[in-house]
Amino acid sequence: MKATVKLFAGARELAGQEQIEVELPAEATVAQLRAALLADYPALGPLLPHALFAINGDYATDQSDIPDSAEIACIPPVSGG
Amino acid sequence: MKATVKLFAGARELAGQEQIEVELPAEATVAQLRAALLADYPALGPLLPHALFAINGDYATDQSDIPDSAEIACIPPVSGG
Amino acid sequence: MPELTQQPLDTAPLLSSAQSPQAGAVVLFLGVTRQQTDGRETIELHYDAYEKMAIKELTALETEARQRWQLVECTIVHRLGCVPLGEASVAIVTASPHRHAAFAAGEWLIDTLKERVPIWKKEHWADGTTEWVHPKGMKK
Amino acid sequence: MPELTQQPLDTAPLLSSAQSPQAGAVVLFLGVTRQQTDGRETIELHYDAYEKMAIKELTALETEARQRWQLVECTIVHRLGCVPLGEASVAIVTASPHRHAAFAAGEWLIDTLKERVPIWKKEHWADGTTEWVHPKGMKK
Repeated sequence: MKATVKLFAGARELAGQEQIEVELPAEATVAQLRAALLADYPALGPLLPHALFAINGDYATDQSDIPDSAEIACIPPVSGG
Repeated sequence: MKATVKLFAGARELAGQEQIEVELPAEATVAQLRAALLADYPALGPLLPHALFAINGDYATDQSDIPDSAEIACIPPVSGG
Repeated sequence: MPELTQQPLDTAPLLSSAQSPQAGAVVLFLGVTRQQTDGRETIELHYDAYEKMAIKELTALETEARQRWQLVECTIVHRLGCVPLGEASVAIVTASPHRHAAFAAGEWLIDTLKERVPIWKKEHWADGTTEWVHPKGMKK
Repeated sequence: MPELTQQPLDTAPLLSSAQSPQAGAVVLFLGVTRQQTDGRETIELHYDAYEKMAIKELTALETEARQRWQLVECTIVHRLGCVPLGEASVAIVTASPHRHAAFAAGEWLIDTLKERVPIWKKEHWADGTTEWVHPKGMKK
């Protein structure tokens, strides 16, 4: 499946885009997503190991499955407040 | 010496006056002041054991001496805030 | 500099003087007249003070807080006279480069004010009675 | 209910809605743009958010704070976009019958917001460079 990943802050700056697309196997996990992003977008390399992912607005773990047409977001370490 | 003692809050209410006078020996301490007030103003009985005294605007202990013409205040337990 | 006032407390100037480029954090505490106390109903509170000494003690509190924590602002304002339900009797503003100091100093200031500063409140209960509040076990 | 806004934060309505006869204590925390950070000089900060999720996480924080402490009010407002020196990026107001809860909840809310809520700041340094802030060691 093709997954669209929203980017924010430093990740958006590194990629030069607000969102990116990546091809994933069916029933992929977040760990597989992270690996695919690292392969396809090496510019994200400095941030990806520290980033979390959110699926449909909730934090996911590396073991979380990615449902079809989920809203996926890459969440680099936050700094609000 | 004759000492004038300012009263506040419940002490003022119990005595019915904003300040009271009491006769003290020369070089009296706060402990002597407390005893003299208890004898001359029995209405203050419920509060005096819990009250502190201030001399010239600073908290005193029972051992503190009372200088001539000091400003003396009876400070019942405080409840600001 | 602390202040005693008969007027309703105005927090806007307190906050704007605390918000400076040196302050990463500003904490404002307001003590508010509460309706229920241990199951009894309050209509309003009246505050009285030994004003000259209260200012002296409040100034000492501000000085001590600035010694204990790194503060760029520290101000206490206490209202005297009648304070109706839901209105503030005391405002304490603290500002610090890092936030923990502003929280810790604010809480220490109100805790210590309640132990040391010669200000008293009189409860006006809903049943028509009044009562000066003199907590037992006052610390020296 | 939390709020994200591009406008300067207005504390007056936050404070007045928190001051009720049920609240003995109101605590307002403001996070302010500081000029000096580790010896470097900031000109201004810019905040960005994953807005939909930020609102969800801020709402969860308010709910969790109300479960942990007895609060009669609990509101978080975060500013986005440019926040100049000395202006507030975040306002958190907590109100409780007794003061310790309002202080503890306020401090927990800002600490936890900084760990969990998808909002980011970009430093605009005095030397003309900019830098998104991504603290290492982020907790899950």
